[in-house]
Amino acid sequence: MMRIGLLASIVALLLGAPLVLSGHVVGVLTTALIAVLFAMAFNLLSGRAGMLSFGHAAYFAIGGFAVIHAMQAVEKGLLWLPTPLLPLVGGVAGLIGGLCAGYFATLRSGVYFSMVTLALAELLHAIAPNLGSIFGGEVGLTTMRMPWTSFDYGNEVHVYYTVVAWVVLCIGLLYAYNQTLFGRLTVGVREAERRVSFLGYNLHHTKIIVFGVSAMFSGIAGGLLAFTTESINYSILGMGMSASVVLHTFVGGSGVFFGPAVGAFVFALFGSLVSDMTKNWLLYQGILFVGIMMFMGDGLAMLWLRIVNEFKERNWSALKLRALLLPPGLLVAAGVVTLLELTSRILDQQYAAIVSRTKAWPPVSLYGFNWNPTALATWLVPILAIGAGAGLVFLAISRAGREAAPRAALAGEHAR
Amino acid sequence: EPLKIAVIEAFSGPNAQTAIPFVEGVRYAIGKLNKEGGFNGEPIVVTEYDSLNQTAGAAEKLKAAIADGARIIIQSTNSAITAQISEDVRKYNLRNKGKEILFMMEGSEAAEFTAEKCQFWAFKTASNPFIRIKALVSAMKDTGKLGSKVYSINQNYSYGVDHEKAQALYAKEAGAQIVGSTLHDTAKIQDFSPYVAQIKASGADTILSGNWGNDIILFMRALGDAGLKVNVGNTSLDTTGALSAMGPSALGAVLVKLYNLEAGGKAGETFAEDFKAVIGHYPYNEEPTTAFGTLLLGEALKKVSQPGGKVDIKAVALALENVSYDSPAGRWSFRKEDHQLLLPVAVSEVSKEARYKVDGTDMGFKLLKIVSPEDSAVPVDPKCKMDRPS
Amino acid sequence: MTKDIIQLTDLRKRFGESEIIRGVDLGVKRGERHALIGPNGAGKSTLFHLISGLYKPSSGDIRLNGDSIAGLAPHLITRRGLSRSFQITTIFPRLSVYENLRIAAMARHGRRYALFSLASKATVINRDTDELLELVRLTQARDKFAGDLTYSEQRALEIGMAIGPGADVILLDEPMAGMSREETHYMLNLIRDITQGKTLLVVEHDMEVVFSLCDRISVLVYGEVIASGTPEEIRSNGRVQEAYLGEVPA
Amino acid sequence: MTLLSVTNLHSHYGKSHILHGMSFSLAAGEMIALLGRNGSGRSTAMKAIMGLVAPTRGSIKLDTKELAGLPSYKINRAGIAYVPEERLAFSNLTVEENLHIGVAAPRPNAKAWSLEEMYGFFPRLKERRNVKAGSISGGEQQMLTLCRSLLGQPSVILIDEPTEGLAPKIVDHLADVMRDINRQGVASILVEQKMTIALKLCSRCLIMGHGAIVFEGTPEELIATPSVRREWLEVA
Amino acid sequence: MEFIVISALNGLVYGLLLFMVSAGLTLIFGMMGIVNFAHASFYMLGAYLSFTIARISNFWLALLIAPLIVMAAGMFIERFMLRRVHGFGHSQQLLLTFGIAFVFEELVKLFWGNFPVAYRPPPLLSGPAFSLFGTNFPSYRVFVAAVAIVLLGLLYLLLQKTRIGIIVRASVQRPGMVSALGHNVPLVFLGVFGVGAWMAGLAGAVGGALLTTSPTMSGEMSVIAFVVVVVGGLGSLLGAFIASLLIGLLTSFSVGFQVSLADVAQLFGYGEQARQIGGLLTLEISSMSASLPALLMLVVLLTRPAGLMGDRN
Ligand SMILES: Nc1ncnc2c1ncn2[C@@H]1O[C@H](COP(=O)(O)OP(=O)(O)OP(=O)(O)O)[C@@H](O)[C@H]1O
Ligand SMILES: Nc1ncnc2c1ncn2[C@@H]1O[C@H](COP(=O)(O)OP(=O)(O)OP(=O)(O)O)[C@@H](O)[C@H]1O
Ligand SMILES: [Mg+2]
Ligand SMILES: [Mg+2]
Repeated sequence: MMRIGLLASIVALLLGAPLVLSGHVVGVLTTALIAVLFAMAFNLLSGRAGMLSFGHAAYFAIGGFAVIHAMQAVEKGLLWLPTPLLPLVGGVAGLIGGLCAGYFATLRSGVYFSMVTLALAELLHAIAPNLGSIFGGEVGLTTMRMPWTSFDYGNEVHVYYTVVAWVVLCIGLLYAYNQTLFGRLTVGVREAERRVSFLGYNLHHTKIIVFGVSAMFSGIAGGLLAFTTESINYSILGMGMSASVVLHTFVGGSGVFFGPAVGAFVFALFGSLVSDMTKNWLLYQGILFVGIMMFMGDGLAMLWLRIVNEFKERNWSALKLRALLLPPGLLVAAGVVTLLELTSRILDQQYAAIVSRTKAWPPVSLYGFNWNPTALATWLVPILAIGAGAGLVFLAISRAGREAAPRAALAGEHAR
Repeated sequence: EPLKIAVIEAFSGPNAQTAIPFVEGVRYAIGKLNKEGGFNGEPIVVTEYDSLNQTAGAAEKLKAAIADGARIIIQSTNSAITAQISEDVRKYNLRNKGKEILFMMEGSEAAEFTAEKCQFWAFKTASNPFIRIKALVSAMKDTGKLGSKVYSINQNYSYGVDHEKAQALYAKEAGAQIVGSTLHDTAKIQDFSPYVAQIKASGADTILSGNWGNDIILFMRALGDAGLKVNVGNTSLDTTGALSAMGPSALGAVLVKLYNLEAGGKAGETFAEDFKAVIGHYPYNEEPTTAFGTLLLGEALKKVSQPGGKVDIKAVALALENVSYDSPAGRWSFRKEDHQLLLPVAVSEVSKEARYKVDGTDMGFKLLKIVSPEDSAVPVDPKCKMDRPS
Repeated sequence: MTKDIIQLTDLRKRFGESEIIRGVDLGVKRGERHALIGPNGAGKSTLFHLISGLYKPSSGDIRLNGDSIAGLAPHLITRRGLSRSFQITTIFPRLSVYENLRIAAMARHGRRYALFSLASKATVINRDTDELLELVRLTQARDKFAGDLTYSEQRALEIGMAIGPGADVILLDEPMAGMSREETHYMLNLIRDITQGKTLLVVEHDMEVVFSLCDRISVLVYGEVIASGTPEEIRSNGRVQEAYLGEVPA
Repeated sequence: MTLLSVTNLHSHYGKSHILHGMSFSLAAGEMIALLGRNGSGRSTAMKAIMGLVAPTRGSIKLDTKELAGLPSYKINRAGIAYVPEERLAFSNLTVEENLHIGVAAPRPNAKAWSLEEMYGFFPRLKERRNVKAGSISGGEQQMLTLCRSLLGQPSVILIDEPTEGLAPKIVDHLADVMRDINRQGVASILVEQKMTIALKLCSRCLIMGHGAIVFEGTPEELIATPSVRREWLEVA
Repeated sequence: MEFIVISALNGLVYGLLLFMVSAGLTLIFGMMGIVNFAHASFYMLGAYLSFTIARISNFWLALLIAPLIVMAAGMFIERFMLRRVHGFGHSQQLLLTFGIAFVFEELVKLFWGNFPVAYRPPPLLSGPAFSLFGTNFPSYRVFVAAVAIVLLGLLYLLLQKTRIGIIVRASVQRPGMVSALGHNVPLVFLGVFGVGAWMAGLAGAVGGALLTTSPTMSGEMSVIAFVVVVVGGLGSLLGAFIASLLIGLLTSFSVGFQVSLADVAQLFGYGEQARQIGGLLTLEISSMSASLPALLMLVVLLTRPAGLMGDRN
């Protein structure tokens, strides 16, 4: 019940957002929502079916290109399709692409599967520039959204609502998928492939279908992106896109239905906001990812569920520990950021130029303070902050650790 | 109403280093324009946005910029992003008549922008493969650096393909013969020695290449390692770090560029020193491209500026078609038909005798020749069909 | 017609150099409970793998209901009415016991690509699943993760998964391994119940179980069937005693 | 002379408390049986001794050396070997490689076991020695893991359900091998379902119930007390 | 002839360098089961560190020290990062290394700048070793080949003459059991990971001067090293060796094949039509040479999934 309330309020927030937010923020939200859908589609394959794809950008891109071509056709009057339905074309293309690629990729499992997906995506990426008529070459393909009824689609907000509708619909469908019999079987594929085929299921066909469905929703996501930006370029096929969906999914947590959505949303916002603050944002994004993988390996959503659970169970000691860990954790983070920012300013070419010209190390400004790079305190303060924070974290954990029950060393090591 | 200009550039990601010199050129130029009185009596406001080196990111930042009130967009690196912004600007202007924005493409070399993608609201202050190779080949011929057997090696995408076409065209015009040509994957080749072996086997005495980034560095090194003595003509030998990474194997190679610091005698020196005083280093990379490009924009702004007036972008654009800026090396101006920049092109040679040494090496770019705007210009592409506002 | 439901003829399997199954001829009659016994490494599990499609035979034929199934993919064999359990438990550890069995029950109804039917609405399947749960006595553990069950519970689940698809012929590989006496007892009754009216082929080392459960026994030694017969015949067979049973337990 | 003594051992799996203060001792060269129902915690006791499940409380002493809390490899090096009920053969290694992993330097004044002796116990292993352990039969794996542990030259060996899945004839043979090993001076703790074997081999029987020792005595005493058997070993 | 000999030599040297990078990867991959996405980052780190050390002292010292620092970094990562997530399984480790690779790249950009640095062979090795058909063959290339071969020998000894190999492989599957057999599993893991990182560091120290030292070098090397490992067969050093040479030669020779599908069609008399269709049909093999490894990997995965020398399937 609480969950439904939460979902309803999220949807309400999404619907209400354009009323209060500026056009630009609405644009950011739009891209974040697309990332959300892509991550959710990806997680159907990687989280539910246990098949980690390293080339999912391919299906995202296929969807995008298909939609652009469809839009061009609509623009030229070769095709009749109401504008808001255009992303559907991406879904169809993604499905077809996914079924074809899936046929080969799912012949293998585990790391081998990942490598096949990687190789397929790399090849497509390498070939794309040579197929100018399909992929548009370096400058890509562009088109324009046509008006539809009272929506002229020149307005950010119209696009936004279309995207919200699609994303909500697709997530609903993904949720429904998990509730179907086939959805249950999908998880079985992850857990014990061999058993699945000995129960009488055609494992290969089953996997192809899962792959296809995942690619279909990825294609819709790609289509939505093309729909929003009205253009597409083959660089979208690169490793970067495939990598980012992996990051999003696992930051959020692949074990929880909404996990990937959380991850994608958080990282998309992080990218938009932090990139305006520091050019080192990619570094922070990487560190954040590593930190999450290390300290909350099953993702942000799982952490959230755990906290909620602790509240329900009135497990105050666990909550206290979390609360105790927060300030020193922030201290460490602040120290690290300060250190990296200072270093990056000093290693900057412009700064180096000033140094070589004036033969002096001028102070650098950070958080509105001037930090003198030759002063010991400048470096000592962040280092002390990191040290103190880490010490406190360690103290809190070892305190708590003594009370907690130990883990079984042989757990999960049963004969395979 | 102050004029707001947005610089959308890849401040992070793999292209960041390429982007910085462009941005510095803009900063320098705007600083200069503001010192000369700004626009409409107010200083021009410049905001920088990180495109995240993605087309989608750039599109988003463009929206942010427009929301923040920017009326002129400047962008340089990554043709894919240029294409994205150009198209977005076109559509925005279609949908928002009277609130138009102007797009300055101050670095993208791809020829499409003045061909099938040309539009009234975008101006390109960059050359293209045809302009560059035309100038390069003519200068190499004049200085005796063009042999009779040319090998052309380029990256396998539209830009590289254009280069290959241009090389074939102008080498033939100059009476040389193309003895071989290769297109290879972009930024993926680790070891170029097989290509060098291939070139050696072809018997070429001159190599023309539009490669940039690691592809030219690795290529030059493989060439040096093999001890192959041939003439080399290229467009990107001056990327930050390239000369030092290539080392002595770069000596003698010919670079074609929009500007060279040794050009223009006194005026050139003044510009170099002035730039250094403001930004901190000499503009030996792409800084002049955006500096002059933006100053050319400044000429148009001066034309329409009137204290207290409104920002009228259409007027600015129309003015831009008719103004010119005199750089130390010669006159910069736009061609009305396709908004392609007409400019003098500088051809130089990697040499230890260069006045300005680069990358902490003892090498630099010694000016060989300035090819005049008239001689470097190539015809308007028939694919350019520009919709002009009535 | 009392023709054999499983019929192996001159079945052979080699791994590289060594031939593990060396010309097995074996018939299992419809409706009987048939045990396969033999020393460790004799090839019993290998024979199961061959019949169930995990391995392809090197030569020879396997017939199920008269049709050759040699070399067919496992899922096709299951669909023809033969399913099996594994010596090493193969369940879905991070799914609940109920979900485990439901996947098995889905197979019985041929709902293999049921992309459009909600699991909660599949009443027939859910009823069958509940029946299965009861049958293997895991109703208590319905919502536990299968991986969290005790070993014997996991074995029971394993058997549940084997009977789930509703096949007529059931192959069980050492169902009693690791069970205490009373669990063995329980399991024995369980197996008896679930194979009522079906055909059972079982590998088991617990002779008490074998003798009390089975109608017929075949003895496999180093890839060859050395004897086949009723429990009494086997018990008193000198070659079997020498090769497998050792001195007859008192 | 007591070789191994376990006092008041407690252990948990996560939140569930499995061992509730178990105490017993093992004399040098002795062979004892640890009996009990399924789930009574016998395997857990073995793992706790071996350091594979952390003992939450209590002490485990080998001679005078305290083992509780040490990592397993130190416990093994102190002289305790473990043959798990799950067998845990290294399936991607060959049989011989599996055995090699177990090999340790001989202990002073103790019998040194060699690879050849192992092959002597189980000729079948020798035949299969270049085959991946993952593809050998279940029974063969059982032989393999026993030999693998023995090659570590232990003074105490913990064997968990060794006869599970073995052919009757091999069971007899295995019993002989275990007796042989014991005679050579290796003290053993045997967890076994097959009462006949346990009673035949061991000089003392311990029965576990609710995570503690509930009965201790010779096989004869156990046979003589049906009430204990009924309460702790069989369903009434 | 000339082209063949020179290309073969170049291909071999490049292949040997690939082997140095992928040996560590296959070692960690095959033995510890960790798909180490950060491996190429170790390679990059080795190059940058030795560049810096060579600048303040000399090349030879750099060659010695830089790989050791990388090894220390690798051990730190294993001990304090990978081990933490060990319990969550291999995919967690994979993801973690994925993130670490990301961070490494950004850190390198932060400290050394986002452009190639001037890391070049020392003067002693700058000249040509010999000259063939008028083309110089640089002595540095000979040196790279020699280092790779010595490394191969060392590795062979380590794995054949010690139990390390089997202990690690067993530990991956059942660390608890291996520990119960008296082996200090964490220490062994630490050591193996350290050695793997050291090899990548060495490859970087050597290869950085042969190719370029730039922030993109890890990304470029990463994919190709995975190709080597997969084509060779997971965990098989011999396989990695063969695959490296194969890929080295393949990329080297493919440059000479300016053949496209249209040319093939020509043989059947359909050349013109094919050229008219264009697209893929006119794509020359030589212009795809960098993508051939990915294609090779795909073919191997689909036809011989265990790779050339792998022992599964
Ligand atoms: N894939 C394989 N490769 C090589 N040898 C194999 C393979 N599979 C099985 N074997 C060998 O075949 C023989 C028979 O094995 P199988 O598992 O069938 O025995 P089993 O009769 O089931 O024995 P147990 O009763 O001990 O389980 C064994 O010696 C085993 O080593
Ligand atoms: N990894 C585990 N996690 C949680 N509980 C466990 C785990 N392993 C065993 N248990 C529980 O601990 C209790 C004792 O198990 P243990 O394996 O020690 O019993 P056992 O006497 O050896 O029985 P068996 O005859 O099944 O081997 C059982 O109730 C079991 O459910
Ligand atoms: Mg068996
Ligand atoms: Mg047990």
